[in-house]
Amino acid sequence: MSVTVLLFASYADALGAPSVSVDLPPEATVADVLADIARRPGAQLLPARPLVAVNQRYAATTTRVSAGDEIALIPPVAGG
Amino acid sequence: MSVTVLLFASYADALGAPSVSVDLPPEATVADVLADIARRPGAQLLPARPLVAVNQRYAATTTRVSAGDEIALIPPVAGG
Amino acid sequence: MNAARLVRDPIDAAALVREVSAPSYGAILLFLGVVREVNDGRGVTGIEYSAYEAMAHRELEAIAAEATDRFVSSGVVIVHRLGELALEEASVGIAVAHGHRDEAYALSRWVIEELKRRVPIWKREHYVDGTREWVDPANRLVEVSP
Amino acid sequence: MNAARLVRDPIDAAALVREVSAPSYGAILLFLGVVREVNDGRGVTGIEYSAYEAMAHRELEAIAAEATDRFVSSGVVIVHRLGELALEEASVGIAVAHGHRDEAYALSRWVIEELKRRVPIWKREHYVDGTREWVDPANRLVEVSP
Repeated sequence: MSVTVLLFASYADALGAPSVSVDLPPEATVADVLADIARRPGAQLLPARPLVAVNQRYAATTTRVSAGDEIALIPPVAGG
Repeated sequence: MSVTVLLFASYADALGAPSVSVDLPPEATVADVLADIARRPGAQLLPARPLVAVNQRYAATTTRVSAGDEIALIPPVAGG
Repeated sequence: MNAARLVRDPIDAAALVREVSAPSYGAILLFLGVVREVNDGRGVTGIEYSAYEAMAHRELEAIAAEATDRFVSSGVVIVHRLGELALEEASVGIAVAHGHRDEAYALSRWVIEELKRRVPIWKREHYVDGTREWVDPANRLVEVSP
Repeated sequence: MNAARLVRDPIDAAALVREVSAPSYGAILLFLGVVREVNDGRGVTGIEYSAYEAMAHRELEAIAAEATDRFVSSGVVIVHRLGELALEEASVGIAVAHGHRDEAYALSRWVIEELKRRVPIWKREHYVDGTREWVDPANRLVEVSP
Protein backbone atom coordinates (compact mmCIF):
# COMPACT_ATOMS: atom_id res chain seq x y z
CA MET A 1 0.00 0.00 0.00
CA SER A 2 0.98 3.62 -0.45
CA VAL A 3 0.53 6.45 2.04
CA THR A 4 1.18 10.16 1.82
CA VAL A 5 3.42 11.64 4.50
CA LEU A 6 3.02 15.36 5.21
CA LEU A 7 6.14 17.43 5.84
CA PHE A 8 6.34 20.85 7.45
CA ALA A 9 8.73 23.70 8.12
CA SER A 10 12.39 22.59 8.30
CA TYR A 11 11.49 19.00 7.37
CA ALA A 12 9.76 20.12 4.18
CA ASP A 13 12.83 22.22 3.36
CA ALA A 14 15.15 19.27 4.07
CA LEU A 15 13.30 16.84 1.81
CA GLY A 16 12.40 19.53 -0.71
CA ALA A 17 8.66 18.85 -0.71
CA PRO A 18 5.55 19.42 1.44
CA SER A 19 4.70 15.71 1.25
CA VAL A 20 6.10 12.43 -0.01
CA SER A 21 4.46 9.17 -1.05
CA VAL A 22 5.73 6.08 0.77
CA ASP A 23 5.20 2.44 -0.26
CA LEU A 24 4.61 0.19 2.70
CA PRO A 25 4.12 -3.55 3.27
CA PRO A 26 0.81 -4.71 4.75
CA GLU A 27 0.69 -4.45 8.57
CA ALA A 28 3.19 -1.59 8.47
CA THR A 29 3.94 0.65 11.46
CA VAL A 30 5.23 4.17 11.97
CA ALA A 31 8.73 2.66 12.19
CA ASP A 32 8.42 1.47 8.57
CA VAL A 33 7.44 4.97 7.48
CA LEU A 34 10.47 6.44 9.27
CA ALA A 35 12.80 3.84 7.75
CA ASP A 36 11.64 4.80 4.27
CA ILE A 37 11.98 8.50 4.95
CA ALA A 38 15.50 8.01 6.36
CA ARG A 39 16.72 6.67 3.00
CA ARG A 40 15.67 9.75 1.07
CA PRO A 41 17.96 12.60 -0.03
CA GLY A 42 17.92 15.35 2.62
CA ALA A 43 16.85 13.01 5.43
CA GLN A 44 20.26 13.40 7.06
CA LEU A 45 19.02 16.84 8.18
CA LEU A 46 16.24 15.23 10.24
CA PRO A 47 16.70 13.81 13.74
CA ALA A 48 17.00 10.02 14.06
CA ARG A 49 13.47 9.74 15.44
CA PRO A 50 11.27 12.60 14.36
CA LEU A 51 7.85 12.88 15.96
CA VAL A 52 5.05 11.42 13.89
CA ALA A 53 1.33 12.07 13.89
CA VAL A 54 -1.20 9.58 12.54
CA ASN A 55 -4.61 11.03 11.82
CA GLN A 56 -3.65 14.25 13.61
CA ARG A 57 -2.57 12.58 16.86
CA TYR A 58 0.95 11.97 18.09
CA ALA A 59 1.86 8.32 17.46
CA ALA A 60 4.44 5.83 18.71
CA THR A 61 6.84 4.06 16.35
CA THR A 62 4.82 0.91 16.95
CA THR A 63 1.54 2.50 15.85
CA ARG A 64 -0.03 0.61 12.92
CA VAL A 65 -0.46 2.48 9.66
CA SER A 66 -3.32 1.75 7.27
CA ALA A 67 -4.11 2.89 3.76
CA GLY A 68 -5.90 6.23 3.92
CA ASP A 69 -4.30 7.30 7.21
CA GLU A 70 -3.13 10.91 7.40
CA ILE A 71 0.53 10.70 8.40
CA ALA A 72 2.77 13.65 9.22
CA LEU A 73 6.29 14.24 10.48
CA ILE A 74 6.29 16.90 13.18
CA PRO A 75 9.38 19.12 13.53
CA PRO A 76 10.15 20.58 16.98
CA VAL A 77 7.13 22.79 17.67
CA ALA A 78 7.64 26.52 18.20
CA GLY A 79 4.18 28.01 18.71
CA GLY A 80 3.37 30.77 21.13
CA MET B 1 -2.52 73.56 67.19
CA SER B 2 -5.39 72.21 65.14
CA VAL B 3 -5.16 69.62 62.36
CA THR B 4 -7.75 68.25 59.96
CA VAL B 5 -8.12 64.46 59.88
CA LEU B 6 -9.54 62.95 56.70
CA LEU B 7 -12.01 60.07 57.00
CA PHE B 8 -13.03 57.63 54.28
CA ALA B 9 -15.49 54.86 53.52
CA SER B 10 -16.74 53.04 56.65
CA TYR B 11 -14.82 55.41 58.95
CA ALA B 12 -16.52 58.46 57.44
CA ASP B 13 -19.86 56.70 57.88
CA ALA B 14 -19.02 55.81 61.50
CA LEU B 15 -18.08 59.35 62.52
CA GLY B 16 -20.67 60.94 60.24
CA ALA B 17 -18.26 63.24 58.39
CA PRO B 18 -15.56 63.14 55.70
CA SER B 19 -13.14 64.95 58.02
CA VAL B 20 -12.83 66.19 61.60
CA SER B 21 -10.77 68.92 63.18
CA VAL B 22 -8.57 67.83 66.09
CA ASP B 23 -6.88 70.07 68.67
CA LEU B 24 -3.43 68.85 69.61
CA PRO B 25 -0.72 69.90 72.07
CA PRO B 26 2.65 70.96 70.62
CA GLU B 27 4.98 68.00 69.85
CA ALA B 28 1.95 65.78 69.28
CA THR B 29 2.15 62.36 67.63
CA VAL B 30 -0.23 60.13 65.69
CA ALA B 31 -1.14 58.49 69.02
CA ASP B 32 -2.56 61.82 70.23
CA VAL B 33 -4.68 62.07 67.10
CA LEU B 34 -6.01 58.55 67.63
CA ALA B 35 -6.77 59.25 71.30
CA ASP B 36 -8.87 62.26 70.31
CA ILE B 37 -10.71 60.35 67.60
CA ALA B 38 -11.45 57.48 69.99
CA ARG B 39 -13.46 59.80 72.26
CA ARG B 40 -15.84 60.89 69.51
CA PRO B 41 -19.36 59.53 68.92
CA GLY B 42 -19.23 56.64 66.44
CA ALA B 43 -15.59 55.83 67.16
CA GLN B 44 -16.62 52.57 68.79
CA LEU B 45 -17.16 51.29 65.22
CA LEU B 46 -13.47 51.77 64.44
CA PRO B 47 -10.72 49.29 65.31
CA ALA B 48 -8.55 50.09 68.33
CA ARG B 49 -5.62 51.08 66.14
CA PRO B 50 -6.74 52.23 62.73
CA LEU B 51 -4.04 52.80 60.14
CA VAL B 52 -3.00 56.42 59.78
CA ALA B 53 -1.35 58.28 56.93
CA VAL B 54 0.56 61.52 57.43
CA ASN B 55 1.16 63.52 54.28
CA GLN B 56 -0.06 60.58 52.17
CA ARG B 57 2.32 58.03 53.69
CA TYR B 58 1.53 55.29 56.20
CA ALA B 59 2.70 56.44 59.62
CA ALA B 60 3.50 54.86 62.99
CA THR B 61 1.72 55.91 66.18
CA THR B 62 4.98 57.58 67.22
CA THR B 63 5.16 59.74 64.10
CA ARG B 64 5.23 63.45 64.95
CA VAL B 65 2.37 65.59 63.72
CA SER B 66 2.84 69.25 62.79
CA ALA B 67 0.43 72.03 61.90
CA GLY B 68 -0.37 71.82 58.20
CA ASP B 69 0.20 68.05 57.95
CA GLU B 70 -2.34 66.12 55.92
CA ILE B 71 -3.59 63.38 58.27
CA ALA B 72 -5.95 60.55 57.29
CA LEU B 73 -7.40 57.45 58.89
CA ILE B 74 -7.19 54.52 56.46
CA PRO B 75 -9.90 51.81 56.69
CA PRO B 76 -8.96 48.28 55.57
CA VAL B 77 -8.15 48.74 51.89
CA ALA B 78 -10.17 46.85 49.28
CA GLY B 79 -8.81 47.90 45.90
CA GLY B 80 -8.42 45.61 42.92
CA MET C 1 8.31 52.50 31.28
CA ASN C 2 5.72 52.68 34.01
CA ALA C 3 2.51 54.62 34.59
CA ALA C 4 -0.41 54.60 37.02
CA ARG C 5 -3.78 56.32 36.91
CA LEU C 6 -7.11 56.60 38.68
CA VAL C 7 -9.97 56.88 36.20
CA ARG C 8 -13.75 57.23 36.22
CA ASP C 9 -14.45 55.97 32.71
CA PRO C 10 -14.44 52.30 31.64
CA ILE C 11 -10.99 50.70 31.35
CA ASP C 12 -9.95 50.14 27.72
CA ALA C 13 -8.13 46.79 27.56
CA ALA C 14 -6.72 47.31 24.07
CA ALA C 15 -5.40 50.77 24.95
CA LEU C 16 -3.55 49.38 27.99
CA VAL C 17 -1.93 46.71 25.84
CA ARG C 18 -0.88 49.29 23.27
CA GLU C 19 0.48 51.59 25.95
CA VAL C 20 2.74 48.93 27.49
CA SER C 21 3.96 47.55 24.13
CA ALA C 22 7.49 48.03 22.85
CA PRO C 23 9.71 46.08 20.41
CA SER C 24 11.87 44.72 23.24
CA TYR C 25 9.01 42.76 24.86
CA GLY C 26 8.09 39.19 23.99
CA ALA C 27 5.28 38.73 26.52
CA ILE C 28 2.44 41.02 27.55
CA LEU C 29 0.04 40.16 30.34
CA LEU C 30 -3.14 42.07 31.10
CA PHE C 31 -4.90 41.44 34.40
CA LEU C 32 -8.44 42.71 34.84
CA GLY C 33 -10.30 42.59 38.12
CA VAL C 34 -14.01 42.59 37.31
CA VAL C 35 -17.26 42.93 39.23
CA ARG C 36 -18.82 39.52 39.71
CA GLU C 37 -22.40 38.67 40.47
CA VAL C 38 -21.67 36.80 43.69
CA ASN C 39 -19.32 37.52 46.60
CA ASP C 40 -19.23 35.35 49.72
CA GLY C 41 -22.51 33.82 48.65
CA ARG C 42 -24.39 37.11 48.35
CA GLY C 43 -25.87 38.33 45.07
CA VAL C 44 -24.14 41.51 43.94
CA THR C 45 -25.66 44.06 41.56
CA GLY C 46 -22.77 46.53 41.44
CA ILE C 47 -19.82 47.99 43.32
CA GLU C 48 -18.96 51.55 44.23
CA TYR C 49 -15.23 52.29 44.47
CA SER C 50 -13.85 55.28 46.33
CA ALA C 51 -10.33 56.30 47.29
CA TYR C 52 -8.13 58.67 49.20
CA GLU C 53 -7.29 59.85 45.72
CA ALA C 54 -4.05 61.76 46.22
CA MET C 55 -2.50 58.98 48.29
CA ALA C 56 -3.92 56.17 46.13
CA HIS C 57 -2.41 57.75 43.04
CA ARG C 58 0.91 58.15 44.81
CA GLU C 59 0.88 54.50 45.97
CA LEU C 60 -0.06 53.24 42.50
CA GLU C 61 2.81 55.20 40.99
CA ALA C 62 5.17 53.87 43.66
CA ILE C 63 4.10 50.28 42.94
CA ALA C 64 4.58 50.76 39.18
CA ALA C 65 8.04 52.24 39.76
CA GLU C 66 9.06 49.53 42.24
CA ALA C 67 7.84 46.87 39.80
CA THR C 68 10.01 48.13 36.94
CA ASP C 69 12.96 48.36 39.37
CA ARG C 70 12.48 44.76 40.52
CA PHE C 71 12.05 43.40 37.01
CA VAL C 72 14.68 45.01 34.82
CA SER C 73 13.61 46.02 31.28
CA SER C 74 9.91 45.73 31.95
CA GLY C 75 6.86 47.87 31.33
CA VAL C 76 3.99 48.40 33.76
CA VAL C 77 0.74 50.35 33.43
CA ILE C 78 -1.77 50.30 36.29
CA VAL C 79 -5.26 51.79 36.01
CA HIS C 80 -7.83 51.70 38.80
CA ARG C 81 -11.37 52.83 38.25
CA LEU C 82 -13.47 54.76 40.79
CA GLY C 83 -17.20 55.36 40.98
CA GLU C 84 -20.17 53.08 40.33
CA LEU C 85 -19.38 49.87 38.42
CA ALA C 86 -21.86 47.40 36.95
CA LEU C 87 -21.40 43.62 36.70
CA GLU C 88 -18.61 42.53 34.34
CA GLU C 89 -16.98 45.97 34.40
CA ALA C 90 -13.28 46.11 35.23
CA SER C 91 -12.25 47.87 38.43
CA VAL C 92 -8.54 47.45 37.84
CA GLY C 93 -6.38 46.87 34.77
CA ILE C 94 -2.70 45.96 35.05
CA ALA C 95 -0.72 45.63 31.83
CA VAL C 96 2.84 44.36 32.13
CA ALA C 97 5.43 43.52 29.50
CA HIS C 98 8.79 41.78 29.58
CA GLY C 99 11.16 40.02 27.23
CA HIS C 100 10.05 36.67 28.62
CA ARG C 101 6.85 35.23 30.02
CA ASP C 102 8.22 33.93 33.34
CA GLU C 103 8.99 37.46 34.40
CA ALA C 104 5.74 38.84 32.96
CA TYR C 105 3.65 36.48 35.11
CA ALA C 106 5.71 37.18 38.26
CA LEU C 107 5.53 40.91 37.63
CA SER C 108 1.77 40.94 37.06
CA ARG C 109 1.18 38.95 40.22
CA TRP C 110 3.47 41.15 42.28
CA VAL C 111 1.66 44.31 41.18
CA ILE C 112 -1.87 43.09 41.96
CA GLU C 113 -0.83 41.76 45.40
CA GLU C 114 0.88 45.05 46.30
CA LEU C 115 -2.10 47.02 45.06
CA LYS C 116 -4.48 45.00 47.23
CA ARG C 117 -2.17 45.31 50.23
CA ARG C 118 -1.51 49.02 50.35
CA VAL C 119 -3.46 51.29 48.00
CA PRO C 120 -6.15 53.27 49.89
CA ILE C 121 -9.15 52.32 47.79
CA TRP C 122 -12.43 51.02 49.21
CA LYS C 123 -15.44 49.33 47.77
CA ARG C 124 -19.07 49.20 48.80
CA GLU C 125 -21.01 46.30 47.34
CA HIS C 126 -24.63 46.69 46.37
CA TYR C 127 -26.66 43.53 46.95
CA VAL C 128 -29.75 42.13 45.27
CA ASP C 129 -31.74 42.76 48.48
CA GLY C 130 -31.06 46.51 48.14
CA THR C 131 -28.51 46.72 50.97
CA ARG C 132 -24.98 48.11 50.65
CA GLU C 133 -21.87 47.22 52.60
CA TRP C 134 -18.26 48.29 52.76
CA VAL C 135 -16.03 45.31 52.02
CA ASP C 136 -13.20 44.35 54.33
CA PRO C 137 -11.24 41.73 52.32
CA ALA C 138 -9.44 40.49 55.44
CA ASN C 139 -12.79 40.03 57.21
CA ARG C 140 -11.25 41.66 60.23
CA LEU C 141 -13.68 41.96 63.06
CA VAL C 142 -14.39 45.56 63.83
CA GLU C 143 -12.85 45.99 67.26
CA VAL C 144 -14.25 48.36 69.85
CA SER C 145 -11.78 51.09 70.71
CA PRO C 146 -10.76 51.18 74.39
CA MET D 1 -16.84 28.12 27.95
CA ASN D 2 -13.82 27.45 25.83
CA ALA D 3 -12.80 28.17 22.25
CA ALA D 4 -9.68 27.96 20.08
CA ARG D 5 -8.89 29.37 16.66
CA LEU D 6 -6.10 29.80 14.12
CA VAL D 7 -6.28 33.21 12.46
CA ARG D 8 -4.41 35.19 9.82
CA ASP D 9 -5.53 38.66 10.84
CA PRO D 10 -4.17 40.64 13.80
CA ILE D 11 -5.32 39.47 17.22
CA ASP D 12 -7.86 41.82 18.82
CA ALA D 13 -7.07 42.01 22.55
CA ALA D 14 -10.33 43.72 23.51
CA ALA D 15 -12.42 41.21 21.57
CA LEU D 16 -10.75 38.29 23.38
CA VAL D 17 -11.48 39.89 26.74
CA ARG D 18 -15.12 40.45 25.77
CA GLU D 19 -15.44 36.90 24.50
CA VAL D 20 -14.23 35.31 27.74
CA SER D 21 -16.22 37.64 30.04
CA ALA D 22 -19.22 36.50 32.06
CA PRO D 23 -20.87 37.74 35.29
CA SER D 24 -19.49 34.81 37.30
CA TYR D 25 -15.85 35.79 36.78
CA GLY D 26 -13.88 38.11 39.05
CA ALA D 27 -10.51 37.88 37.28
CA ILE D 28 -9.61 37.96 33.60
CA LEU D 29 -6.08 37.43 32.37
CA LEU D 30 -4.95 38.02 28.81
CA PHE D 31 -1.57 36.67 27.73
CA LEU D 32 -0.08 37.92 24.47
CA GLY D 33 3.07 36.48 22.94
CA VAL D 34 4.56 39.18 20.73
CA VAL D 35 7.35 39.42 18.16
CA ARG D 36 10.40 41.01 19.72
CA GLU D 37 13.30 42.70 18.01
CA VAL D 38 15.98 40.43 19.46
CA ASN D 39 16.12 36.66 19.98
CA ASP D 40 19.22 34.90 21.30
CA GLY D 41 21.20 38.04 20.56
CA ARG D 42 20.19 38.27 16.89
CA GLY D 43 18.27 41.22 15.46
CA VAL D 44 14.83 40.10 14.28
CA THR D 45 12.74 41.97 11.68
CA GLY D 46 9.72 39.66 11.63
CA ILE D 47 8.49 36.09 12.09
CA GLU D 48 6.61 33.79 9.77
CA TYR D 49 4.33 31.28 11.51
CA SER D 50 3.08 28.13 9.84
CA ALA D 51 1.21 25.10 11.13
CA TYR D 52 -0.10 21.66 10.43
CA GLU D 53 -3.40 23.47 10.52
CA ALA D 54 -5.91 20.66 11.04
CA MET D 55 -3.89 19.11 13.86
CA ALA D 56 -2.92 22.45 15.41
CA HIS D 57 -6.56 23.45 15.59
CA ARG D 58 -7.48 20.11 17.11
CA GLU D 59 -4.70 20.41 19.72
CA LEU D 60 -5.65 24.00 20.59
CA GLU D 61 -9.27 22.91 21.09
CA ALA D 62 -8.12 19.99 23.23
CA ILE D 63 -6.00 22.29 25.41
CA ALA D 64 -8.88 24.73 25.86
CA ALA D 65 -11.23 21.89 26.83
CA GLU D 66 -8.70 20.29 29.20
CA ALA D 67 -8.10 23.69 30.80
CA THR D 68 -11.78 24.26 31.60
CA ASP D 69 -11.96 20.68 32.94
CA ARG D 70 -8.98 21.21 35.23
CA PHE D 71 -10.21 24.58 36.49
CA VAL D 72 -13.90 24.26 37.22
CA SER D 73 -16.09 27.25 36.28
CA SER D 74 -13.52 28.90 34.09
CA GLY D 75 -13.45 30.40 30.60
CA VAL D 76 -10.65 29.97 28.06
CA VAL D 77 -10.18 31.42 24.58
CA ILE D 78 -7.01 30.64 22.63
CA VAL D 79 -6.12 32.33 19.34
CA HIS D 80 -2.92 31.67 17.41
CA ARG D 81 -1.98 33.71 14.40
CA LEU D 82 -0.32 32.32 11.25
CA GLY D 83 1.50 34.08 8.41
CA GLU D 84 3.96 36.96 8.40
CA LEU D 85 4.13 39.01 11.61
CA ALA D 86 5.91 42.30 12.17
CA LEU D 87 7.62 43.43 15.36
CA GLU D 88 5.22 44.03 18.29
CA GLU D 89 2.46 41.99 16.66
CA ALA D 90 0.90 39.22 18.77
CA SER D 91 1.38 35.63 17.62
CA VAL D 92 -0.78 34.16 20.36
CA GLY D 93 -3.54 35.47 22.59
CA ILE D 94 -4.86 33.50 25.56
CA ALA D 95 -7.78 34.97 27.50
CA VAL D 96 -8.81 33.15 30.67
CA ALA D 97 -11.40 33.97 33.30
CA HIS D 98 -12.21 32.60 36.73
CA GLY D 99 -13.99 33.64 39.89
CA HIS D 100 -10.63 34.26 41.57
CA ARG D 101 -7.21 35.44 40.47
CA ASP D 102 -5.13 32.55 41.87
CA GLU D 103 -6.85 30.18 39.50
CA ALA D 104 -6.79 32.65 36.60
CA TYR D 105 -2.99 32.93 36.80
CA ALA D 106 -2.51 29.16 37.11
CA LEU D 107 -4.89 28.54 34.23
CA SER D 108 -3.23 31.05 31.92
CA ARG D 109 0.19 29.62 32.63
CA TRP D 110 -0.97 26.04 32.10
CA VAL D 111 -2.45 26.89 28.70
CA ILE D 112 0.63 28.66 27.31
CA GLU D 113 2.97 25.88 28.50
CA GLU D 114 0.79 23.18 26.93
CA LEU D 115 0.51 25.17 23.73
CA LYS D 116 4.29 25.49 23.47
CA ARG D 117 4.76 21.80 24.27
CA ARG D 118 2.40 20.16 21.82
CA VAL D 119 0.71 22.32 19.18
CA PRO D 120 2.26 21.75 15.72
CA ILE D 121 3.11 25.34 14.85
CA TRP D 122 6.49 26.50 13.58
CA LYS D 123 8.16 29.83 13.20
CA ARG D 124 10.85 31.10 10.88
CA GLU D 125 12.60 34.22 12.09
CA HIS D 126 13.76 36.87 9.63
CA TYR D 127 16.98 38.57 10.71
CA VAL D 128 18.38 42.02 10.09
CA ASP D 129 21.12 40.49 7.91
CA GLY D 130 18.46 39.17 5.51
CA THR D 131 18.72 35.50 6.55
CA ARG D 132 15.84 33.33 7.76
CA GLU D 133 15.86 30.39 10.12
CA TRP D 134 13.41 27.90 11.56
CA VAL D 135 13.39 28.18 15.33
CA ASP D 136 13.85 25.13 17.53
CA PRO D 137 12.96 26.40 21.03
CA ALA D 138 14.65 23.42 22.69
CA ASN D 139 17.82 24.13 20.71
CA ARG D 140 18.01 20.45 20.00
CA LEU D 141 20.96 19.57 17.82
CA VAL D 142 19.81 18.20 14.52
CA GLU D 143 20.91 14.58 14.67
CA VAL D 144 21.98 12.64 11.60
CA SER D 145 19.69 9.72 10.95
CA PRO D 146 21.44 6.31 10.99
